[in-house]
Amino acid sequence: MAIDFLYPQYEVVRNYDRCIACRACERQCANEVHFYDPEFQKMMADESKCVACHRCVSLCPTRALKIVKTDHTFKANANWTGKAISEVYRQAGTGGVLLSSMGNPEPYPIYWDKMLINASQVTNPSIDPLREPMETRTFLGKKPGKVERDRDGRLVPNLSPQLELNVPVMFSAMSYGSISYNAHASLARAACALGTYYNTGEGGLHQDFYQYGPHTIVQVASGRFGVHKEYLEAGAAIEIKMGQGAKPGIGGHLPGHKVGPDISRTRMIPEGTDAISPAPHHDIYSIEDLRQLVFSLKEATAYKKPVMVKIAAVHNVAAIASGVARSGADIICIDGYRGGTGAAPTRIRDNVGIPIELALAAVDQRLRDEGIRDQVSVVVGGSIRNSADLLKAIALGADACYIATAALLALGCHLCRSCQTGKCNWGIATQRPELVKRLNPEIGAQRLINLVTAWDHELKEMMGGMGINSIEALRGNRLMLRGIGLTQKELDILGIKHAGE
Amino acid sequence: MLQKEGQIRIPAGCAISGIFHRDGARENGARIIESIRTMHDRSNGLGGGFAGYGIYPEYADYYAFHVFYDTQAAKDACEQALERHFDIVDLSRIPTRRHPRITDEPMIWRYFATPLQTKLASSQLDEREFVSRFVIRINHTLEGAYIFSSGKNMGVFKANGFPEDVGEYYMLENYEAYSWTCHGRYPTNTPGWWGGAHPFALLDTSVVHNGEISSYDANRRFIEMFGYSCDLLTDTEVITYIVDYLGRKLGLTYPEIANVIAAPFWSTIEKQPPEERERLTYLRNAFASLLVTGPFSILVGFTGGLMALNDRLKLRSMVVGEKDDTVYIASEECAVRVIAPALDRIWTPRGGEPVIVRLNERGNP
Amino acid sequence: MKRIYVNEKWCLGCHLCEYYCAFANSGKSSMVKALKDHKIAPRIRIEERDGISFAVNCRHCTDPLCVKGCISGALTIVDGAVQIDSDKCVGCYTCILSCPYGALSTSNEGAIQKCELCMKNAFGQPLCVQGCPNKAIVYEER
Amino acid sequence: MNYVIIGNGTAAVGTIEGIRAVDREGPITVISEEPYHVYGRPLISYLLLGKTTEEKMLQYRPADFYEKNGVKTLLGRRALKVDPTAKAVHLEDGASVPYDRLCICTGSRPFVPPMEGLDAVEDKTSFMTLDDAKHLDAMLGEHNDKRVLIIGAGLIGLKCAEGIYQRVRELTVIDLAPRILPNVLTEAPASILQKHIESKGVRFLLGDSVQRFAPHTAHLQSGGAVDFDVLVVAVGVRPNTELAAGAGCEVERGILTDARSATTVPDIYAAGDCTVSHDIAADTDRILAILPNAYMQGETAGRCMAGDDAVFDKAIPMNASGFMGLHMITAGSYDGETYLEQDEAHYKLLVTRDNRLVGFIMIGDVDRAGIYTSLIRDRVPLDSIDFDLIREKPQLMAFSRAERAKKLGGIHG
Repeated sequence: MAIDFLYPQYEVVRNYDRCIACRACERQCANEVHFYDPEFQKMMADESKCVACHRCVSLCPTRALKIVKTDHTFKANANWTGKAISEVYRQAGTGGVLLSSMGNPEPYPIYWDKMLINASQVTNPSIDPLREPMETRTFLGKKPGKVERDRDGRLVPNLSPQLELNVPVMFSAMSYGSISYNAHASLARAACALGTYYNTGEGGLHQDFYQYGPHTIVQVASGRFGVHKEYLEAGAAIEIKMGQGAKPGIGGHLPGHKVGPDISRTRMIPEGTDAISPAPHHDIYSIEDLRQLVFSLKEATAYKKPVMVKIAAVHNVAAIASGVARSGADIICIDGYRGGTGAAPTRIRDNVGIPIELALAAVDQRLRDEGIRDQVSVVVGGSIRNSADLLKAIALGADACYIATAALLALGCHLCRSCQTGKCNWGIATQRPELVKRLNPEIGAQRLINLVTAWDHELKEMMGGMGINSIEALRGNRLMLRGIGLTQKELDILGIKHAGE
Repeated sequence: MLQKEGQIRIPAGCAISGIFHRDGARENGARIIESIRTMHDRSNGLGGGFAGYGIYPEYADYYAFHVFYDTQAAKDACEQALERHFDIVDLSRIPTRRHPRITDEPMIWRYFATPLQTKLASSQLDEREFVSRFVIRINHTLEGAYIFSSGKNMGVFKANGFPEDVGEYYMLENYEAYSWTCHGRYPTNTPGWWGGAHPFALLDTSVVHNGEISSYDANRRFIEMFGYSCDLLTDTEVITYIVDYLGRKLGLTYPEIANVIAAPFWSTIEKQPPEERERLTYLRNAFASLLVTGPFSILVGFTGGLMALNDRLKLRSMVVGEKDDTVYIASEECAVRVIAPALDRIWTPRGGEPVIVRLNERGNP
Repeated sequence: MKRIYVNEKWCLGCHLCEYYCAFANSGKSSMVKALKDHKIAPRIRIEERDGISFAVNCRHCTDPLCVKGCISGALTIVDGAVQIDSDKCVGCYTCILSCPYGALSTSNEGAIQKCELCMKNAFGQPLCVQGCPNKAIVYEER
Repeated sequence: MNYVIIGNGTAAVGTIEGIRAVDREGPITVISEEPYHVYGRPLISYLLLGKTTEEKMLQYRPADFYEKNGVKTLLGRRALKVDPTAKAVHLEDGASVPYDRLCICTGSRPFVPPMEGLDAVEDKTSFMTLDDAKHLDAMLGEHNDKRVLIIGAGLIGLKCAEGIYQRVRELTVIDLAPRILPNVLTEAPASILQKHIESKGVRFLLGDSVQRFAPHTAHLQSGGAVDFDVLVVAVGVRPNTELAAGAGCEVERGILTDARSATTVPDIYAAGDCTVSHDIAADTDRILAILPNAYMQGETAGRCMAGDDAVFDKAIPMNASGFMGLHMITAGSYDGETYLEQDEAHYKLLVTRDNRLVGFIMIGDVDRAGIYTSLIRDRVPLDSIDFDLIREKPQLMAFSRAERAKKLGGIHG
């Protein structure tokens, strides 16, 4: 065997004073890190296999385990960092594209954390959400911009199809294939209970989940996997995926070993074959083609469902969004560069795209400048980490947010970013039955419900503090935000003042 | 240095009062001044104003522009613009009397005018849209000129000072109106600017407002899509534009406008009979961004009518009194009682529940 | 009555229930003290084979054969739960002979042992249920 | 409804609890010759062994058992006759107890065959009752110096042996049969058990019998002789059927009952060792003098007496016993195809017939034996489970997923 230049990234630290050798760690590690050595009568570990997913740590009944980053180091070099060097070694060893999962982890600015929220004092009362109604119900879809009346002068409900959300949070697209059956079941059940929506992603809709159709957004992406008439009709809305924040400009690839019987059936592809989503839609080479697809889908579903178009936040996102808004889409979804993925080339994930905060601010302002903000709803994702991010997004102009990474975290994901291996110890990003069963949707759904309910509570609390008792009065209300530590250019793009102004 | 209205958004507390004669009977400004004087403590001397409807019967078919000028140059420029677009049938300084507490006055002019037919035709606009665009453009672009009243047979009078002083300053005893509204202002940090005082008006819609709306920027950024420019950054201004947009441009009725800007809570909507539920849901959803939150009590004056409205939580006080055909509305009951001690009825409207009064058959033959 | 139910669909075969059981009934204050360097003799036991696994413990039958057949009166039903008085038990194993679930087992003390829903120990409610990471064991009314 | 029970053993307890499960009110009278609060008969060997005490034994049911169940006891009083026409039980002391429903739980008595010179033996006893145990205890004294001879290597004899083996100088068990536990075990497991018991110092004389007794010596058929200080006669038991027969109940070796524990005489039920049961494993009628059986028959009788519609139709022979640390569990019949696993300490025999498990013997490792018992009792078709797995060890894994969901998941239907 050739020399492996790499030292393991993590160390498994076991407190032998506490270890009772129950072997739960061993049984629960799909990476086969832990094993019992009968000779030493001790648990041992091969840390080179460890991905720091913390399954063992979480299950250890005596807290005997922790995973630490190795302090093994290269000679200090601000330019050739350990990471940079290791990546060269890995590529020199394999000759391959580096693959990663989940969102861009690099230390770029996080604008959410550079915006502060307002509160009422004296001139305007804050509102106590425990005493007064506090409304976060949201409708997504095109607004009519004019009224019509019947002969008796009564208003005619001339709204296009709308999505009604009890909370301004939806679960964004993750395909059955990239995540497990039980992860999908958890999302679907939670969406129903919360009165919001989850998104099939590009993997089609498993037969078992048609029952959740009224809370499902069905996605049509470049691979067109699992798309058929019943599928389109099953959902509450249809989303055309043009791009994804984690990997703008490229397609997707579900390796054949993940395409088991169920996935094969759901995606309508042969078992064991790679499912490759092309980088572009091969019937969309320009905006007028998108318009055709939007209306094709509307035709196919008798204009009963809103059509969403999801794009990645890239440099000229405002102009693209404007084009999308004029293409007949009812809802534009913008995915920031921190958005997650089941697998993406590392270089793309870490270097392509722009922050969602700036993209959102630019898109919202652009649509207003053009007077068409009301013709389309704006949903943003990638990455909304908490209710403050959510509130800031809405104040910047979003109608609602998409969450996916946060949802997976609620399901147990520890962001080890090894989805591409298919050995997710939490039963999320895997198709191996013995791992999939680790995610009991009863628990999963409840945790998602808890998370979103908690965010909704916090959102209401913060809204009440601002004296706002309905979410529509927060939307685009940028006066409620102030920047901190931002340049004038950044403030201008975000359309907010600096703290103290 | 302190920034003035329009450069910065200034929160304010206030007093409002209104008198409306359903039978069209007109009275001069004495009683409305008395009413607002009673609520002296709700103002702090940094703005007061009045709107009177039916005050210019002789020029009823003409737009009455009331304009503040900071400079002669601004006046010249504005008058040039007016002349280019309008046929001016009368122009004059608005009569005022010297008042010890009203100082730093700008030039205050009044023009009765009607759009030039050629200009109007070539603009392909409806007459009122033509006028409103003109007003917005002047206010937005012409430094030192500010058109603060632009309706027909109505006029706004406002200044920096306590409202009762402002009324005396403008000699309102000389004007007779079937509908008066007035406002005393309590801004928190302004040097006081005449244009920032209430009422705020566009065409014949005028708004006086007590409160501070928390939805301001959401409303502003939305309404500005439709040709409005919120130069003053005040709640009153944005509410005026919302009322103008929903009423004049989209054709919603005043009750419907109230259902948009003070939309009932979803929990209330859900309890309605199906048709009403659908109607309210529609209005709330279709015009979601025009929901106004935060405390307010407003009086919206318009030709032939007056609408009083509280925010849906009723975070500001407002009472309505009736005596025969006359309706009184004020922030405090004392401001009604002082001018109409014997009332047929007095009540407190609930949050979000509009009180709309109109001229009856006697007032509107 | 609340009982422990097992859903093998969610059993991961992690065996933690066995360890929590052994700890719960050890009388010790920490799991480490109770179980370090001990071979455990839990009252709930995992059966596993070919990727299938599930926990088995006393079903607390309404019509328990073990209680009926007990020669010493050591097994009784208390508030619906089958309990063992180890002081009375002589270790004849008639209950082992009788139980269709194989849910009673021998203990080091001579008496037999069985799940008593942690009613008699410091926890008061089944620790195996609390320790199950996947709700494969639940304690509920059905 | 007025209930009367004759007898105060496990069957009687079952009857009382059966009645009370249905009828909280009707008076119950228990008539028993033995003067004790109810106790578990099989405990007497454990009493001698020191694993229990008389006090604990008498807590087979709590002290307030009768009171709580509204039972009037006539203890130490003997029933002489049942008059089914007058519906009354006549006692030896002349009293008469009327009944609406009667349950006869008279159990059995030791069978002592006629043996020459037996009367001359002074220190002798049977091994059935608490009094027998106390008597034996008294005879053994406290000096571990007695030589004991037990006649009978059946369950009673061997449990007696276990009870006293640490307290004697010498212990001999003699049986006519060629192996120990002839009614319970086949030859091979009997020999494993025998070796174990012998290793504890017990001497067996099998295939032999006492020809005649001298006061301290048993002269054997084979010609030898055994000297002893104390003699225990544990040859067997005979059901007490006389009362039932006198009442007109049909009686063969024991009282005949149906699956509802009813005798052939209206309103008279019978349960326990005095009855004949239907052994479903061997599909024969026989006396199954075992405690769980007695309880279940009694409970069925009680429920039916109180008007419920209960049936007990799952009787099989079965035994769980330990002998000096070695455990044995057996059930059913040994007639059929056999599967055997055996090593030094363990022995496991499974017997199948017609797609059913009909019997088993486990010695040593008896873990989860009840799963096998349930296969016999429930007559589970073996092709509905994974027999290879169940043969390996008793486990629920052998059942279908759906069956497990019922067993463990509380999912019915």
